[in-house]
Amino acid sequence: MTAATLAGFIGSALVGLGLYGLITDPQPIRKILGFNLIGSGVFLLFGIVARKGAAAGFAADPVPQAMVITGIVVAFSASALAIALVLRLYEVAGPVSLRSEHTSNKAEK
Amino acid sequence: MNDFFLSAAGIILFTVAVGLVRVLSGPTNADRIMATQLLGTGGITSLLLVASATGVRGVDDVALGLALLAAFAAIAFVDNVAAPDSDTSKGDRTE
Amino acid sequence: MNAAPIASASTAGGSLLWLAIILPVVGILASLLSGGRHAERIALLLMPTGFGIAIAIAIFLWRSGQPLVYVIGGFNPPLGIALRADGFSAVMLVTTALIVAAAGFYARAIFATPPGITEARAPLTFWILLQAIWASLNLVFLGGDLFNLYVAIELLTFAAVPLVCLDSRAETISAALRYLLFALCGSVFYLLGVALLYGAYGTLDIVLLSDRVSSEPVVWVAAGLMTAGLLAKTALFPLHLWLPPAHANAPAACSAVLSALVVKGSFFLIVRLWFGVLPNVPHEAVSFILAALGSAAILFGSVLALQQERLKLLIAYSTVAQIGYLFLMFPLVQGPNLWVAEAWSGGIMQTLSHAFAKAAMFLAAGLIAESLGHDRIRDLRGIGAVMPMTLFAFGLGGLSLMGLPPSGGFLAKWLLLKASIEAGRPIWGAVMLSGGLLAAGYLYRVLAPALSSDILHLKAPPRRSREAVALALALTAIALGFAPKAFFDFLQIGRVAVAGGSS
Amino acid sequence: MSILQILDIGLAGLVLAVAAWTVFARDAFAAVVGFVAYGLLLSLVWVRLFAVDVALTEAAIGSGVTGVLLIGAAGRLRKLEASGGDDELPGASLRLFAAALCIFVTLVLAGVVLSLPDPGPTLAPEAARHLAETGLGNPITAVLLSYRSFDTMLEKVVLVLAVVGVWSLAADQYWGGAAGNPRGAEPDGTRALLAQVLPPLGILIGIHMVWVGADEPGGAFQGGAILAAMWMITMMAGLTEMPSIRSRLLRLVLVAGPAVFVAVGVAGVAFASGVFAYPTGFAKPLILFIEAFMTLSIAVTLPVLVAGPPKRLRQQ
Repeated sequence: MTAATLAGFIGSALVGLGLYGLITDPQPIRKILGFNLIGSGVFLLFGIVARKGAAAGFAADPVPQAMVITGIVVAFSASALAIALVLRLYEVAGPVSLRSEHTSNKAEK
Repeated sequence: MNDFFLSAAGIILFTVAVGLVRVLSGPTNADRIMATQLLGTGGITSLLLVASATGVRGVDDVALGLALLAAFAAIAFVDNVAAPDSDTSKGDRTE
Repeated sequence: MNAAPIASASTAGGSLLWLAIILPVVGILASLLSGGRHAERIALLLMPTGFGIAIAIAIFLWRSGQPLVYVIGGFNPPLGIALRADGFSAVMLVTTALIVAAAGFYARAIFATPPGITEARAPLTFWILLQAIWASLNLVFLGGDLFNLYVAIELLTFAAVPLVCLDSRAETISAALRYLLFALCGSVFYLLGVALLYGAYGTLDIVLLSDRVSSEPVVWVAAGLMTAGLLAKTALFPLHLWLPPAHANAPAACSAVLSALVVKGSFFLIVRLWFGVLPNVPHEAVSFILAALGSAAILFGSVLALQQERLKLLIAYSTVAQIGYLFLMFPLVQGPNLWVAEAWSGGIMQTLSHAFAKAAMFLAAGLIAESLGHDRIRDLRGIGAVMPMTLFAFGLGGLSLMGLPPSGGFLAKWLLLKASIEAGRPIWGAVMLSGGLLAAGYLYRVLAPALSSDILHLKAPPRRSREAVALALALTAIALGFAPKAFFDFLQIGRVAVAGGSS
Repeated sequence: MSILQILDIGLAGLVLAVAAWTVFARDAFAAVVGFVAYGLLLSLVWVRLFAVDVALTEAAIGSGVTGVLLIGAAGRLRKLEASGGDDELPGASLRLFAAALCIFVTLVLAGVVLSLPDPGPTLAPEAARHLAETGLGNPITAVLLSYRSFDTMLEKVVLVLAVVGVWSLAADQYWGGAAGNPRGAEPDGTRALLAQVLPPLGILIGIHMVWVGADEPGGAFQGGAILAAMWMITMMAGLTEMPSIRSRLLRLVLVAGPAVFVAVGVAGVAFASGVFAYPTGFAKPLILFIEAFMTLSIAVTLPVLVAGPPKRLRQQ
């Protein structure tokens, strides 16, 4: 089993784990963590695609690697915006309304 | 030689993993943040060992970066836990 | 007209494509840098220019009858990125330029920087993000590379979400947070599909991919993930939960742009995916599922719209329903059949007419809410007498939603209905007709009391110019009903023939 | 089975275990700490995939700066929610359904990923063929700043929009103020000491990473992120402060990266073969020029995003 195959398994499992956290965890910050786990799983899949594309003297295809770098920065920006929203919600409404947000989330899913 | 490097890396990673189990479970958050510090140093070591065994170039910079960032995470943690009254946001909760 | 698209050579007028994207990007950067009132001035100044560029793209396209292409940096796909404009892109560019400009002009009254202050939060955010929505939509309509389009939908998310909660109420912040989580989840699944396609074919260029893909598991998984992600962003039933609170509680100018345009961005990409990337992969089952979800959306959204107490929520649920119509084109645009062109035109027509009608209705509802201080439907009795122009705009928009002639909505539904009958699948036509009846029902709930002779007192009468903006949009939705045949020929430019059984 | 394979499997198990910890840990703060550890481990995986540039980015941004963002948020949330008790999980049936769905997704993905051709299709030869035109030695920098520079420029615009979005969540009365906590002289000497020792070192490493990025792993993102981390350390120690969001200099630095990028790109119409093309022979200096401004913008944007919306008026 090569490192790339193994990374493929990790990536797939990370997507599943993150999705589980995103769906089941009521706390917004945990949902953000879940989103980040899915994101890094997806990036790993790009990574094995890159590794399988090793050619021309490069140990990995540079194009998917560059896409992962772009993706990591975008994912960070997304986390920052999401965290700012969560904190603002707490400031404006306090934990009480967030709890009702949870219950409404639950009722809908 | 490579096998030696890799075995060393493996042993370090193993000790880190064992340590991780112990410290991530707490009881306090200070314990937990120590886990990442442990992982930082252990990770850097095994990283350098693996890199030199597999012939990946440019890993020294990753190691440098990891070392800096592990310290950075620790400071951020202390900043949040050790300064409980630093939260100035309470003021605008009423608006 | 099914011209084979040119893969990789810049065409005449190609430079207009990057200009359409870079212009609002420059506006964003300049607005943040100079801040305050300058942001508003820059945005309003760029809008006519951007509209001119969109029109110029349409003219070039019309003259050549071929898609416009621009290869960025001189690096041909698959290594580099190409921008492409077909008939669908061009009409979306023009629509976006018009609606963004209308929303901007309308919003001047609300998002002006107050006198005596150099800069205020909501105005600066609004003017920058309005340009950002415009830039990212233009990129969505022109991008020829799936990863470039990923960046486009992320830009769109970052532009759209903060507009929902400009008023800082707990309700809107919570709606924005939910919107963001749905949108991020959608993008990440889209990106997952992109990774798989690259792994299988080594290119992300839409035209190159369409040549290389074949019907195999990796393509189905990738396309399924991308479609699911984009559906979450388009808010197709049952992934619509985030839409009503976000669209109904945002400021009216933002609601108009979000409902009319932003959800269409991800819909456009679903069309691109199935008809641009995967035309050679038969997808009747998928088309059936999409159309079935669309039908469910029409019925479910309309029934919920019937039950709403607030005008803006009613309009938001109507968006849930109207999005459903868009997906009815999928099973009808299959194979080399005669009705395919009709169904294609009908789907695009629905996209355009809903955009104009819905923008008009949200702007009208915003004026009503401002003038009354609320938007409770049961307290709208007599509004027709005191705000006739606003109500007229609302009613005309509603006419198009119901699909009554003469209107763009009528033409769209007529074309789709015709195609569904010719294709021997009248079931989709039946859904459309019942959706029209339900729309008539929820609009009647608003119009009947509004036209009653009760006396209603306004807190402040609306500004004529803002009423005119809403009316102009509604009239455009009506005018689309008079589109000549040449317009439908234009929509076919660059359409790729879809493989699959003729059934 | 070779030692390397055992090592790989051990690493994979460790990554998954820590990831599972972040999902299942009872306490949000503990989960966040797990996430930081997870990011560190992930950079090891990236090195094993021979993607050192990505490993650097993951370490710096994915784990480092994102970790600090999340630690800060988890800490503040914990202080704000005194009562707690709102983290009850949804019902068992939903969790079961979610688990089934996630396992299904994982299995399908794993199956598809394993079926991908190996060696797979690749653009590496194409990238190598044009590398000489750019004068660069690192193909990833060539992709980011030449072949697909349009994506990279737009991604910088994403960062700018994120800043606008985060700032838009300020309370109206603090508009024009600054984010972060004002601090007096620090009683705690350790942080101050670290804040004096680390940054000079970090700045050197950051600039080094940008500079070598042209030929070796590294680049504007990684270097910028290290610089950002250093600035944040000095802020945490109370040595520096977040500037006012209305500061002209701050805004200039925030937009400088994308603005210079766009300017050079559009200049390509006049001086090269088209937009975002570089004139022959000038590619490398222009790329380094753009990267310098991008690094500066990133070094400032990341801390601004972590700091959040303005929370106080600075001078009053």
